[in-house]
Amino acid sequence: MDSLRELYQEVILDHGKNPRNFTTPDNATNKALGNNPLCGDQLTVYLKVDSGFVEDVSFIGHGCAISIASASMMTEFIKGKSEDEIKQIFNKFHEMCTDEGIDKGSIEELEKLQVLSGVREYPTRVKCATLPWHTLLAALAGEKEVTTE
Amino acid sequence: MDSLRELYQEVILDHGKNPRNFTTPDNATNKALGNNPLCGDQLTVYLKVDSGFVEDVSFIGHGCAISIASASMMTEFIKGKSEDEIKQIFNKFHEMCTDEGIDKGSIEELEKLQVLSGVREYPTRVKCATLPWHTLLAALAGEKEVTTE
Amino acid sequence: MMSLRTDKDEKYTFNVDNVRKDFPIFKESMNGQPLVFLDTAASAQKPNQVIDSITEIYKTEYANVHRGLYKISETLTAKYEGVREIISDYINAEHTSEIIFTRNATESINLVARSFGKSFLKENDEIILSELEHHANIVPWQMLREEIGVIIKIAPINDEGEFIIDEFEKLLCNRTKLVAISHMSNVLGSILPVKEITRLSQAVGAKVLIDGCQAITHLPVDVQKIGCDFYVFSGHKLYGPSGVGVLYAREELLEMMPPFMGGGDMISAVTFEESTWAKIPHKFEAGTPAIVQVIGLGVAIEYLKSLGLEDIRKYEKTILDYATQKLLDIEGLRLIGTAEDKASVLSFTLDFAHPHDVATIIDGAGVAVRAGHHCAQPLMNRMNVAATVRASLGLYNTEEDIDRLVSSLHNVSEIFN
Amino acid sequence: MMSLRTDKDEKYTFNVDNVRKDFPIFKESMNGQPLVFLDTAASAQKPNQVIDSITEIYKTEYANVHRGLYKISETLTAKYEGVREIISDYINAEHTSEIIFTRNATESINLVARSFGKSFLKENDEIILSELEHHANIVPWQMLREEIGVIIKIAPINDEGEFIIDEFEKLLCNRTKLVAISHMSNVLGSILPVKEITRLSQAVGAKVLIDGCQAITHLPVDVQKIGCDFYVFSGHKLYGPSGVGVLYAREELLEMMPPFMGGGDMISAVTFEESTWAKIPHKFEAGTPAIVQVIGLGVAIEYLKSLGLEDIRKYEKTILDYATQKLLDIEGLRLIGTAEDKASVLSFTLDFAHPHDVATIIDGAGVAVRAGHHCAQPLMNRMNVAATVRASLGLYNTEEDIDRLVSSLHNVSEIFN
Ligand SMILES: Cc1ncc(COP(=O)(O)O)c(C=O)c1O
Ligand SMILES: Cc1ncc(COP(=O)(O)O)c(C=O)c1O
Repeated sequence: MDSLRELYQEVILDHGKNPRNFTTPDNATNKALGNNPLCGDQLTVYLKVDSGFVEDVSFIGHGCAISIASASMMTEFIKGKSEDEIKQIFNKFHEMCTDEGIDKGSIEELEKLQVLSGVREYPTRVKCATLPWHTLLAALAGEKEVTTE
Repeated sequence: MDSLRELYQEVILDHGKNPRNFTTPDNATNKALGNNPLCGDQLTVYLKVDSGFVEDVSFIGHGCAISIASASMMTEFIKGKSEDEIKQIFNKFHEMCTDEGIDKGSIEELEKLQVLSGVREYPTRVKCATLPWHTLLAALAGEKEVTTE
Repeated sequence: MMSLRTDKDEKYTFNVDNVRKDFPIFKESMNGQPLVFLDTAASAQKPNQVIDSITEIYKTEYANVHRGLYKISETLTAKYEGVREIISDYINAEHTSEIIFTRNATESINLVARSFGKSFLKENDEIILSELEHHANIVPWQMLREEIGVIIKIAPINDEGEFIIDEFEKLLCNRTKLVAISHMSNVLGSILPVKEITRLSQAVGAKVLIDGCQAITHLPVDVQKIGCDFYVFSGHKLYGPSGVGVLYAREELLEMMPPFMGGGDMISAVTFEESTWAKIPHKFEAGTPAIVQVIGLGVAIEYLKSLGLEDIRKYEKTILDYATQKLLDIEGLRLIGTAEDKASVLSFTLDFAHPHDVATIIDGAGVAVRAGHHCAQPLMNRMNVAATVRASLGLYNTEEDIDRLVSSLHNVSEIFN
Repeated sequence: MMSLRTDKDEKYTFNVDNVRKDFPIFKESMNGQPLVFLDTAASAQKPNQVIDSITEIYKTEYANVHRGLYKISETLTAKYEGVREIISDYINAEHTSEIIFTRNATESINLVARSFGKSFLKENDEIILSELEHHANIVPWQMLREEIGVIIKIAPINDEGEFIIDEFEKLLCNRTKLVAISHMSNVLGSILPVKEITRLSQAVGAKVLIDGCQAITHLPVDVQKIGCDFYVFSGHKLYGPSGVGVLYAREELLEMMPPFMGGGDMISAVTFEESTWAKIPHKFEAGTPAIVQVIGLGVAIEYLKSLGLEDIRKYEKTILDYATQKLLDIEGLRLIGTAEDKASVLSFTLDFAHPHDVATIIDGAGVAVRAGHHCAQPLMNRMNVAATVRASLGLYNTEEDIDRLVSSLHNVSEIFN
């Protein structure tokens, strides 16, 4: 149960149950749909991008606690950041979720996103945590849809 | 080696090497081609049938010692017999080749064809012994070709 | 654990404790807990009888089959071909040549779609499927539609997950050329009235394919009684090895159908100009078959027969009933699939946790279930869920397994509530 | 028995006595004699390493792969997918997604004929085969010809059984769309110049499929060096389990090709209106795969690597040379297939006995060979024989096996002369 408690921390359960920025805006400049056909999770990420900065971000969709919480925390974290910064964060986040040997110091900048590092112990759940981020990157790149398998 | 000696008796080797009635006649009324795709054996049986009696019979083709010997002995045995007699002989012959529990007395009428009973111990070789007979029956029935598998 | 007590005058010898000893996997643990395996609908565990037969063949009897003129090849060929008899006996086929070996049920259906469908159906002919089909019984027909323009119609189910025979009847017409329907749903457990479906379909001249993947494990199957033209299933769900499936088809159809794949063993003669096909069943088995797996499947069936098929069914029913009752006691649990006639599968959702999260959490307690769409996305849409948790039963499951499932679901509730 | 001695400065550790201990079948007898197995070209025997891995999985680790959200399913999925790496490493593919699992080589070729051939070839496009092809590499193309009207041309071989590259070159033209050729003949042992064939074919814009069924067991295979577009083989000839084959295809082609069969695992999303395909390699693997057999094949390859591939080749060559010499000493024996570049297969006829009779008689002495057309009837016609006896070698064969073969052939001569 220990690694489960680690996975399902309070913060995650909270974001899973009460996702922030869970809304369809009407002034989005970019949007993308993310699918995880393994479990049927589907998220749409909406962005308002202005001169390379994400001014606003929100999402809707359905999925497991991990993917919803990850999406919710992502929206809080990236708002106001530049595209370049976001790509760097994506890489760090991805590394945190998949790299067992990662050094704690190197992901400090992810701040409270670190609570999601528990997925490392659950290879099949990594996709749940990263789906919103893949969708975000697709939206930034102007793609309409992304599927993770 | 005992059952092999039983299979490859002198008579069989002799007929295998020097098949009787191994010729293409020009007055055949019936003929059929028999194939055994398992080993590539091919025989053509020619008949001269007159009012229900096989007046003449011959064959050509290539095959293993067993199938050639069986064909050769068959031609000697059936010459002059009626179609009905031949069908009965076929049944007996088939029984002799396949039925382990067969009673020796019941195949006495096959006379020297009995030397072929050794194939019983070699399930994959039964087809070799019966191929000429299947071809004969096909020829009698007016069929052109028969394949045993 | 338990063994089932019944009226004394009924001969009932099924003893699950003994049965479990035949399945070595139950000595294993998962995540530090004794394994509770509730995923038989995906693939069943294997008894020692099957495993040992595989080992034995590879160690002492192995050779390629067909065309071998030496002892071990002849012996193994006889065993391989003998399984056609075991299977035709098990499903009561009329001829052993009606049993074709494939990799899995999916290949069996694709074989029918391509060989029968492509040759005997044409544009605007209609195929009827049901709302609860597995992707294996949907996608091959869509590929056929893509190729030759057939029309696919969908027979509906009700909210309980029952096939609605009246609605089905309305879809039938003289354009209906094929009806392809599950015998039992892999998600809902519903058992479909396949005999009635077959009768109605054949009355309008349609052929009938039954996907027996789930049914074969839990129900008596008599293809002649059903009257169907095709019946398919996979060996691995029937306690047999992975890598082997079965297609039953009526002889008369197999004779008409062109081969599916070309190669060795399925030909009679080959020249570069032309090839001629072997007789059935070999016409449909190209190349070296799954020799050892076929024989292992035969052993699995013999094993089931030795336990007594009727007794297995009765026992499984008691566990299904027990599980149904225990699950319904859990607050916030919704059972998906409540057909009157059902077997061995329990799909559900919890209103406080996503199926994916449920599976992960109870895996931590050693309980193996499946979560997701179970290769039946259209059915998920019909039932208005994105995913379910599915606990599916085999003959080795016990009331204790169900208790462990239930208590692990309480863990989920603890974490989420 | 023997172990091979070489120059001291060469690291050479292959010891056939030890290797034979890994193969339990050699403890068996056939017809009262220790088994001499000379039919590896039909199917190879299996080492304990492979057999034990199969047993182990069924006993302690079995579950369906993909989509399982519990530990044992995740672990087995990782093992299953890991075999793609083992194989892509073994044949030096560029990407693991270029490795598709099938039932056997026959299915691999049918997959290419149907998915690639049907989609990218059209009427009057030309396919070139060689005179020495196995039926598996003839019939699928004839079926394609039947369906879409391609033209099949045949590249000749000479009397030794060697591919005549000059004659082949004359057949190539801008209508040539596919060249499908064996890497090594299953009847003659000839090794074909596949790299040169590929280069010439691709120069006129044709794609190249290499049937590596025999080559994979005896030669180093480097698909990138060959440069071919498709490479196929069967696991059971590579000391792996029955029921699994491989298709290698270049990623770019796999991306373009439509799926072969439809069903679970090969889709991304399904509705009744439309389905979308999974990414490669899964797009080509419909339904529950031959899970345990795939993993067993991985173990077989690891086993071969542990023995040292170069050492195996060298050892096999010494036995081939020994056998060739001993057979040629037999009066009335005609060796069919005397290519300069050949491996591990000896086909022959005796002028005093039919191959079928030979096989039966030497079976009585415990010697397993094959007799017949070896699924290569057109080649039989070319070599002007109805059938041959074929002794084919594996890494476990010894000089003693050859001596036993030779002495059993003397039995034949005794009976017939
Ligand atoms: C050269 C060649 N190609 C294809 C095959 C067919 O292999 P499989 O029967 O395993 O599909 C074989 C073996 O029989 C072969 O030797
Ligand atoms: C009802 C049903 N049909 C078809 C299949 C496909 O079986 P397989 O994957 O063994 O081909 C399954 C199992 O997954 C099933 O449950």
